[in-house]
Amino acid sequence: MNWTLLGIWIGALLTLCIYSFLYKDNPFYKFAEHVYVGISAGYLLAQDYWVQLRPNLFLPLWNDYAQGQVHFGFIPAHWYLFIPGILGLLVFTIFIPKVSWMFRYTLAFTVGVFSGLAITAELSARVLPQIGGTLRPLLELQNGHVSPWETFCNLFLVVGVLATLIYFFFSKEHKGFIGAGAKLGVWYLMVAFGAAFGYTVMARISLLIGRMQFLLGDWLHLMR
Amino acid sequence: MSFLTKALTLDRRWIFLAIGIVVILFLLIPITLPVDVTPESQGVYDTIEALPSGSPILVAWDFDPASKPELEPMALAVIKHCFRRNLKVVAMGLWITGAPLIEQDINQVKANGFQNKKYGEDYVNLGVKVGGYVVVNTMAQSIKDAFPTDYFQTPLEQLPMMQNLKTLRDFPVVISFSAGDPGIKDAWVPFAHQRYHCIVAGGCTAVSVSEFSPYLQTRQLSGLLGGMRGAAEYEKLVDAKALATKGMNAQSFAHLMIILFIVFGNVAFFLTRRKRVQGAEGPRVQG
Amino acid sequence: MMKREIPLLITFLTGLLMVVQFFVPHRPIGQIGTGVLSWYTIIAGFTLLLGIDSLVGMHLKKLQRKQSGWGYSIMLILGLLLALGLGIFSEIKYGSALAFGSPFMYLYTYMMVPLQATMFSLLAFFIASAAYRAFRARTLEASLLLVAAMIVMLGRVPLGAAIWGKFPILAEWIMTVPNAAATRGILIGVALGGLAMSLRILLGIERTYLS
Amino acid sequence: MQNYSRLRSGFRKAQQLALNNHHFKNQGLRALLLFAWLALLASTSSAALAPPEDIKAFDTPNDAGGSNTITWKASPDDSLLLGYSVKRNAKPEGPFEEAGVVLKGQEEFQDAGLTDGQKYYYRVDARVLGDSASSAVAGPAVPSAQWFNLGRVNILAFIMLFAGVVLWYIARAKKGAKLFIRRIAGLDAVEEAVGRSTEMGRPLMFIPGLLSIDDVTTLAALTILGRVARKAAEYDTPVLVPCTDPLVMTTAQEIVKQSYSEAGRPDAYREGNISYLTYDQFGYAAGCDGMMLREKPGAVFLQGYFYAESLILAETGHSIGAIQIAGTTAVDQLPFFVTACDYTLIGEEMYAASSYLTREPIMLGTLKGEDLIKLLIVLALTVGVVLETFGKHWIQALFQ
Repeated sequence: MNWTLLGIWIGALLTLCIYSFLYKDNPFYKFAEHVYVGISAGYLLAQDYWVQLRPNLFLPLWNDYAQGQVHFGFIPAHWYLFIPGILGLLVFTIFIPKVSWMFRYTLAFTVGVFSGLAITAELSARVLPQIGGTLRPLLELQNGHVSPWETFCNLFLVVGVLATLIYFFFSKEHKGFIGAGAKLGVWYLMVAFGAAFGYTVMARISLLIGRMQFLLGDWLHLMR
Repeated sequence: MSFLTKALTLDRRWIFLAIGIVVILFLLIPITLPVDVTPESQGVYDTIEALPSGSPILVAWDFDPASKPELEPMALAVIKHCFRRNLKVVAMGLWITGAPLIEQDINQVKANGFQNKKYGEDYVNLGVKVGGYVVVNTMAQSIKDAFPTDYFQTPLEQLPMMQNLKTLRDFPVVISFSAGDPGIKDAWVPFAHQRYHCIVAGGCTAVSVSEFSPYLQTRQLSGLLGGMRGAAEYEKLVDAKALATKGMNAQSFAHLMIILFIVFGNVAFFLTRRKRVQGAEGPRVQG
Repeated sequence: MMKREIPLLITFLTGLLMVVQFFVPHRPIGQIGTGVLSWYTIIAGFTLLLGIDSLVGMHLKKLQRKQSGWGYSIMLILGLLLALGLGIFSEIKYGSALAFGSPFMYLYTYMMVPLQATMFSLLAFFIASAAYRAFRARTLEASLLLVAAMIVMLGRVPLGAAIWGKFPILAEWIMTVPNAAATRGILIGVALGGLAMSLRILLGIERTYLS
Repeated sequence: MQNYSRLRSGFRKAQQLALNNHHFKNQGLRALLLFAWLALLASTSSAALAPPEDIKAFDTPNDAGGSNTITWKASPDDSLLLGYSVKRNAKPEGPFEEAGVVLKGQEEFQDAGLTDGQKYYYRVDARVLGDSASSAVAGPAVPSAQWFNLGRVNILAFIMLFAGVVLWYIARAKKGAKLFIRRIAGLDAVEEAVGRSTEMGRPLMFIPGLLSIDDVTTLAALTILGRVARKAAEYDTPVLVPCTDPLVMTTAQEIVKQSYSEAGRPDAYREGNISYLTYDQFGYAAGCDGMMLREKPGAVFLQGYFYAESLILAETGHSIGAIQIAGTTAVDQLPFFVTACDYTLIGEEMYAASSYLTREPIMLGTLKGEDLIKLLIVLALTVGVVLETFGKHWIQALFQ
């Protein structure tokens, strides 16, 4: 049996089922959608074991016991892995109404860790570099002369950052000076969104071309 | 309702249909639009051209199916060029999800006029090894340490071609088709080129051209194919118009189609404006 | 107390520790951050089972009640079992589910990849329909959106350069000046908002997640 | 040395010609130029090469130990080099072994994996093909670990300032000071959206994004979900919440359950409406799309952190005629929400929305604090840019 050929046929039929959705909802799409959700959930669960749980939790602990790396005869060298292990198991308390609140300990731990990390990360990776990058001399010198164009661009950039920031003021009504700044900010936002949209179009079309090359080439052999 | 009023609320499925037809049509119909070869693409060609016949060349497939439309045509055209110049191709990859692509691509080139190329004598497929630059470093000590066997589990000693190819330093040129990291930026340029002095060239997706082009200026890359367009240029250089040339057509015309739709929508909008009650719908940013 | 105050205390203490470790490079404090991140992958690994329980439970209920579309629920559960089964089979036969040539990788190559790529490629159609609908010069704001998008689109293809040689340059300028300016403004705002949100959470002011 | 600088200009030209040889269709000429370049390369390697100067070796500041930093001034022949090789030994007289290699043009190297408290000496070699020039020996440098990262003092100061301002406003709010917050239009639409769905007899759909509870955006989204669910409970309209993350799902279940009891209708809560689909990005999009087409929600809330699937969801939502209220901090996806949805909460607005909806004075106080910091940033930017123009870098230094 030619497994590759079978695979290409499966892939092609699933591709067509998904595309049928563009016309309207139909049994083919429903079929592909449910198969996709099911397979991906199962696939990721199996992968989860191989990529996360096994190498990060089970394998280190197993090796500790297998190689006798234990303190006091039973505490493994990687004893601290029991903490996330127990926190992980606590999530299953939601199935037992009486102790379901224990689930919150896992939640609180996770939320605490990542909120704490976010505080320093937002500052060091976003606020400071973005401000530092905007602080540039307005006058751009080229061969000892002021370049009017470069200077204009710098000014245009700085004004844009300020106007966008003013748009995000919440404690003042958008009237008067703040209103004008916010309005300018909206214009900058619109240009930015339009540009980013236009920039992405080509990359999205090449995705479709890729699928069509699969259907017309690998499957139907119409392209050569 | 007039035609124009209808056009304003056009069923979006007509747009879907138009885009689909344009893409399929230009993938199937071979038409040739003029393609100008940029110096960056020419650089890749010249690098390969400069190698004497019979030299070894390392080609890395550093991408997965998501970037296939842009990077696979490059790989096909470059392999064709290598085969034509009788270079000894050693194929490999750093992305596990791209592993099956290597074999597929080489076989496809072989089937189109290079049936005489023998596995183990003219080319070898080492398969994929995960680990990024560490793999490149290991290969510099010994290829066998990084790849004890080839893709088909054959030990390297049993492949005649690999007898003289023991380390990365035995390859004057490395070509990488790189969708991101690991790839040209973090593995091949800093290690294969900087440390072990191989000449490095390759290709990347259109979105990341600006990220890679500084390496061209510093000559750490001797050439770069950018996206489907770069691949189309290479197909022109090796005079084998294929996937990328067609893909490039499809891409340009689909792009044009979208622009025309937008223009059409606006024309219809302005021509019917007087008839409609002014209402503000569409994008809104409140403030 | 056990249900509310202790979780809030855990959040506060772990959060504070994360902030402190950012400033203290010395062992062992400086290494806590990376260690805890790998702990999270372990916790997340367990929670995936909760998800599977919810998914399977919902579709089994549909089957029991013979709700409309129960046939598709069978497909979903079969798909899930197939993927899991092949994962276990590949593990026994090949030593790892992710080994080359294993049935699990076959499932990945010929089912997951085409499904993912096809869903992703729907964007080619949707980006066209969204552009057609939204890019109309209705208001000044909408016109700015339209003009910027058109210029950048024309600047990206050879066709645009053929119409007017300056399109690529203009597109590049829009990307590097106004686009960069607005993006910076948004990013600073997002960061400040995230900062305040994190602070509210650590201080226990924002506690919706513990309801 | 003189020999060298004279060669340099000629070398560059030849290199340019030889490598950009696409200008020459003539193969013979190309070969000739390539040969000339190689000949030059060979001749340059035999001439005296200038080594890097001013070598300094010291303990890497603000680290966990085990590392030294070596800096130097680039060799005058930098443009001709392949790079620099940094060599290390425990004694100044050698023998030196290679600690690492860096590209030309660089003037710093961090040598990691050392033993704290031990002395190390360093030398930097400029390298060309087949030749190298060694610098003087620098050192000793003794690696050690630090208890406080001095390079991050400004971040600590910023956190203190931010926390101080926010706490001050919270205190004011607690005392009952009136705090004004402007309208956020996307939020006013929440009520409208819930109302319209109810009239049409259709459910609501809330998509909480692709990230887990580890992202604050998701937490903001869940807070918004709490308010939406509260409204929905009052109107007796079901809320469907498909999730891609199990932890988000469980948390969302608790939040919605709580909202229903607050509205006095705990009996109307259906746990099955808040379900897990799959962790796979596009599998999730496929499932959400299917759910939209079959359940036909009257309003769709896309709140959270999104990736490429944003437009797949928003366009499908639009096609079923739902009112769509989006909100995300993902800058890349904002253009798609703005074009395809009725209302979009842009970046910070989404965080603001989560506190605005509660209407609690303390929450509004934190918003005020944020605004004051923003005002300070606007001032710093304005003054800073002017100072930079006049060559003063005081403010720039604060943000390094």
